[in-house]
Amino acid sequence: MRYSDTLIDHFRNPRNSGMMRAPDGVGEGEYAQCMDLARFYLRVRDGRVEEARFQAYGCGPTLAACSAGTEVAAGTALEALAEIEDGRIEAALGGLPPERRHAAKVVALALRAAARDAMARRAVH
Amino acid sequence: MRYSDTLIDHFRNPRNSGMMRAPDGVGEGEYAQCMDLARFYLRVRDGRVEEARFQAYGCGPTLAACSAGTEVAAGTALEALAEIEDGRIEAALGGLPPERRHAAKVVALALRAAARDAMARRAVH
Amino acid sequence: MNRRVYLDHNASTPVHPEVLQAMLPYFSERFGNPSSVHGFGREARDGMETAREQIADFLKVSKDEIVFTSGGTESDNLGIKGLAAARGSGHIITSQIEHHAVLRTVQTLEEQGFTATYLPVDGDGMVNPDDVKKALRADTILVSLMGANSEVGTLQPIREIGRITREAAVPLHVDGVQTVGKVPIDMGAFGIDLLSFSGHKIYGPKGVAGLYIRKGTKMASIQHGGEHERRRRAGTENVAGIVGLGKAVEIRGRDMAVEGARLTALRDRLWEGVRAGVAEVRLNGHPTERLPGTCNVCFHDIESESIVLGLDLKGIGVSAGSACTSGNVEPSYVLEAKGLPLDWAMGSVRCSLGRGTTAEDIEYVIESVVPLVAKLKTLSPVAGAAPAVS
Amino acid sequence: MNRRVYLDHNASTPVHPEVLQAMLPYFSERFGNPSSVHGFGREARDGMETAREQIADFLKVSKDEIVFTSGGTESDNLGIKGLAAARGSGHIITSQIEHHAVLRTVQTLEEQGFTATYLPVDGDGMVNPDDVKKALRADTILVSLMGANSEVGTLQPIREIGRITREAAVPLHVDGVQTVGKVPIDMGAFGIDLLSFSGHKIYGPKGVAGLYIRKGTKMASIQHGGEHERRRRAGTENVAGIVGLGKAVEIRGRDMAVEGARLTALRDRLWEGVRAGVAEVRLNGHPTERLPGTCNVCFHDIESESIVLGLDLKGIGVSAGSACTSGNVEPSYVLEAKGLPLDWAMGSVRCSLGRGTTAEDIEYVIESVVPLVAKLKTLSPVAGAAPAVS
Ligand SMILES: Cc1ncc(COP(=O)(O)O)c(C=O)c1O
Ligand SMILES: Cc1ncc(COP(=O)(O)O)c(C=O)c1O
Repeated sequence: MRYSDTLIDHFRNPRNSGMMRAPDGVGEGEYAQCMDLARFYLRVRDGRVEEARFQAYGCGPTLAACSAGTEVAAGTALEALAEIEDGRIEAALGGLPPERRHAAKVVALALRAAARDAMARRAVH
Repeated sequence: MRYSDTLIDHFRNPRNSGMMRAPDGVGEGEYAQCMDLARFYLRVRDGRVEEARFQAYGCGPTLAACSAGTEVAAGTALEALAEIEDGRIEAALGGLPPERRHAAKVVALALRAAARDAMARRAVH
Repeated sequence: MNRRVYLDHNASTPVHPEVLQAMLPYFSERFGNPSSVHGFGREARDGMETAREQIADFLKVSKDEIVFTSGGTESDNLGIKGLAAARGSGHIITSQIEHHAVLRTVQTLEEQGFTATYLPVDGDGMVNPDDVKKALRADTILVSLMGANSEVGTLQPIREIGRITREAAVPLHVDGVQTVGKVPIDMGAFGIDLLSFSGHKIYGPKGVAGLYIRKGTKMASIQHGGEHERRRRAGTENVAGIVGLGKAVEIRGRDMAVEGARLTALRDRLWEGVRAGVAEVRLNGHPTERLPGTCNVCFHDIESESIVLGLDLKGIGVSAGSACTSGNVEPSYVLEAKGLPLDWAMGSVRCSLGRGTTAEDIEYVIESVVPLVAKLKTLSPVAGAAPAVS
Repeated sequence: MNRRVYLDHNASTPVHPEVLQAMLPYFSERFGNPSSVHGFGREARDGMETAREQIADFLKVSKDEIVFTSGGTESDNLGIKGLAAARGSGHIITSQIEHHAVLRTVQTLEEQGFTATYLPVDGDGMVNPDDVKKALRADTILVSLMGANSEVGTLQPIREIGRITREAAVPLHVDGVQTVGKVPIDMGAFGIDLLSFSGHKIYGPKGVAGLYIRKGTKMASIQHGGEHERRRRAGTENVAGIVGLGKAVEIRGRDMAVEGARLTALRDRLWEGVRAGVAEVRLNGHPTERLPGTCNVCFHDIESESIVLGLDLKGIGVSAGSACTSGNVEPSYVLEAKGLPLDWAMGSVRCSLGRGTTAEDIEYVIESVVPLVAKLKTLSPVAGAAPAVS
């Protein structure tokens, strides 16, 4: 396994980790084969993500992908985030070795779920 | 394969090699598995071997054993030579590796045959 | 990252300088084929036979009972398949925590019509000799058990098991890849018929190993070709590797006892240090009947691979789960067999110490692992309370 | 005996100094287990993957098609048994002059229910491609033929044979242990699906080799354990050996052509010198389609082992018959297959030259062998006239 410097930096210094009080949206992604779990909390203003935070259980790349995911999410419109693809996360990490692609997958899954959750809550208001 | 200095010396400088004219006894020994063939010629005086010569086809140890065999035979009574055992030849070579014991065997066989031949010819006289 | 600490000696070890020194002439000087009858061949053969003697001396067995192979995996394959092929059919007893080299070999034999029993282990990773006794059948042809587990280090009660197999006249194969050269093995008293051992776990080179085959044990060969190793293993011998293996074993005979005591102390200090600094942590494997250098711990609610990466970034090499197979992150079957819950088993990290490990190394590892675990815990959505997902 | 001349390069070769240099860091510095995820493991894995690339570059194939093994014998066993196991049953075509690693493997498969045809060779030791065509059956699963014969050096017409097997869609295994790195092989044009090659025949270390497996070839593994080599060969890899093999192959790519021409000239001079000095002598193998360094000659009515010993005492290493198996003196099955009468076949001596061989070496060998043969002839009871035994 060889990881990019970007990935390593996210792993060493995770951005926006920890839970968030009274989030506008929460979503999880899971990768059962290795029990990886990513959870994102979103603060939304005017239909865009103002702030994202994460908690995660998993291997190093998954933790790094979560950190990168919060940066990708920030500023993104909910509608766009609800469609975000794995490749976007992988790119934000400076690439992933093939056996660790699930890291991007689980993060994109969780971000999409969080965005949809926020959209659903907004619809209720 | 590790050979004794004695064996190597016999191989390098074979004693009493070549055929003999009008011998008093001739005998052969053969080891079919590797096609070894030893032939001894004996010159006999008063029931004892006065001179032995050999010709041989075979691996190095067999040639060396023939050379040593001529020295063992010289001075030996025909009756004793007709009973000579492999071990005697092996000892005269300073030992043989287990996979090369046939060298002593084929020589002892040939010497016994030669001795018996000489005894038979003597009986005829 | 300047400091580097290698705590993965159960995966592989650096070649001992004396071993490399012994090997060097066999690459470009005494390079003959040991099957050749000329002087170049004799030189190679002599080196190989010296190695065979060094190993026979260490194990207190006869030279003729040692066969050289290409690795622990081949030794296990040869021991088990070679015996099975000589028998043709029958029942094999092994355990759930064997190395894949044994497990997958026995599974392959099952596909070919042999039958097998996989014995369970207790919470310390130990096989119960009574279970061996109960599993024996009239058609049992082999009991194959490891001397020490690579992952948690637990030593199996081979002496007791050997007494049972001997009484039942069933051959006993011991996978000693993690055992030989680390803890004493008394071949006579243990009743071992086949013993696998390997170079690269004991400061010898990779790609060379051996199998002890007790005289009179009927075996078929599994690699076909020339008549090497008394027809028990075809193929030109890895002469330099064999010379290295012999030397490595000889050195273990000299150093094993003193080093074992030193490693046991370091290993225990490591555990104490980690336990003092981390809240939810437990030690895997038997508390005392364990390899001197092996310290396998579980951290709750964090994933071992993230710890391995975090320590890697500090220059520390440890392994997550069973590292010898490949970089995959399945929960360890060894820990599962021990009955460890998944939320613990997923956070297991194996530290395996060796002759180069110092007391400072251990302190550095403790200083590194404690804050790393704390940080990973703060990221974890499963540790502690978290808001329910709507 | 100060002078030493090694003319047994087909049995084994000294490790090239550059190869040893490349290997050295992988014993005690980059010693990690290549399966380990940490830095120590990565360093080892990188070395191994560089080697895989060097070999793939040389053969002009893809990296993924190279599997590392412990020797030519294992490569042959894996190629043949691995393919056979994936098929389950069927017919195998090989030749009478294959190495034992192939012959005994095919024989073992015959015992398991596979069928086999052993093709004859002509007086030069060559298989007739037409014979391959005729031997093909609907259930033929494999054709296994050697690229070059170790004993007499004859090169097989692999290109023509490959055309036939490809047309019939039957996989072709080539035992290239004596071929790869000695003469050019065009993997594409030759239609080879499996290719065995080995380190110690081309100035690499002993105990390491490779098998090329064309993408898409269905293979079972024959050694069971971890998931190394993409599950095709279990067992911790011999990293230093693999690094050496890669370097050795790379060097062959650089040196092969020039050295081949030099060895061909030396080999031909040797034959001329021997022929000029000895009455009853003949050359074995194909006059031109032959390995550059191989010169196998038969002396009439004397036994090859006595020549080997005589030359050994002069510091010269040559081999009698097939030296790779063990120190036995059976008449060579290769020469028998070529149809050579026994009184000639028993006197065969193989000289195999290599990169260290000089023109002076060759003169020394000629000067040594000519009087030795003369002397042995005088001892021989079968040469010339001898009195009948009464
Ligand atoms: C107990 C045990 N058996 C067998 C093996 C296989 O050894 P190798 O990978 O060297 O072939 C290992 C290696 O980790 C092991 O620990
Ligand atoms: C043509 C051929 N195939 C296979 C082998 C077997 O190689 P090894 O003995 O290195 O396993 C040899 C070795 O002499 C050979 O010449």
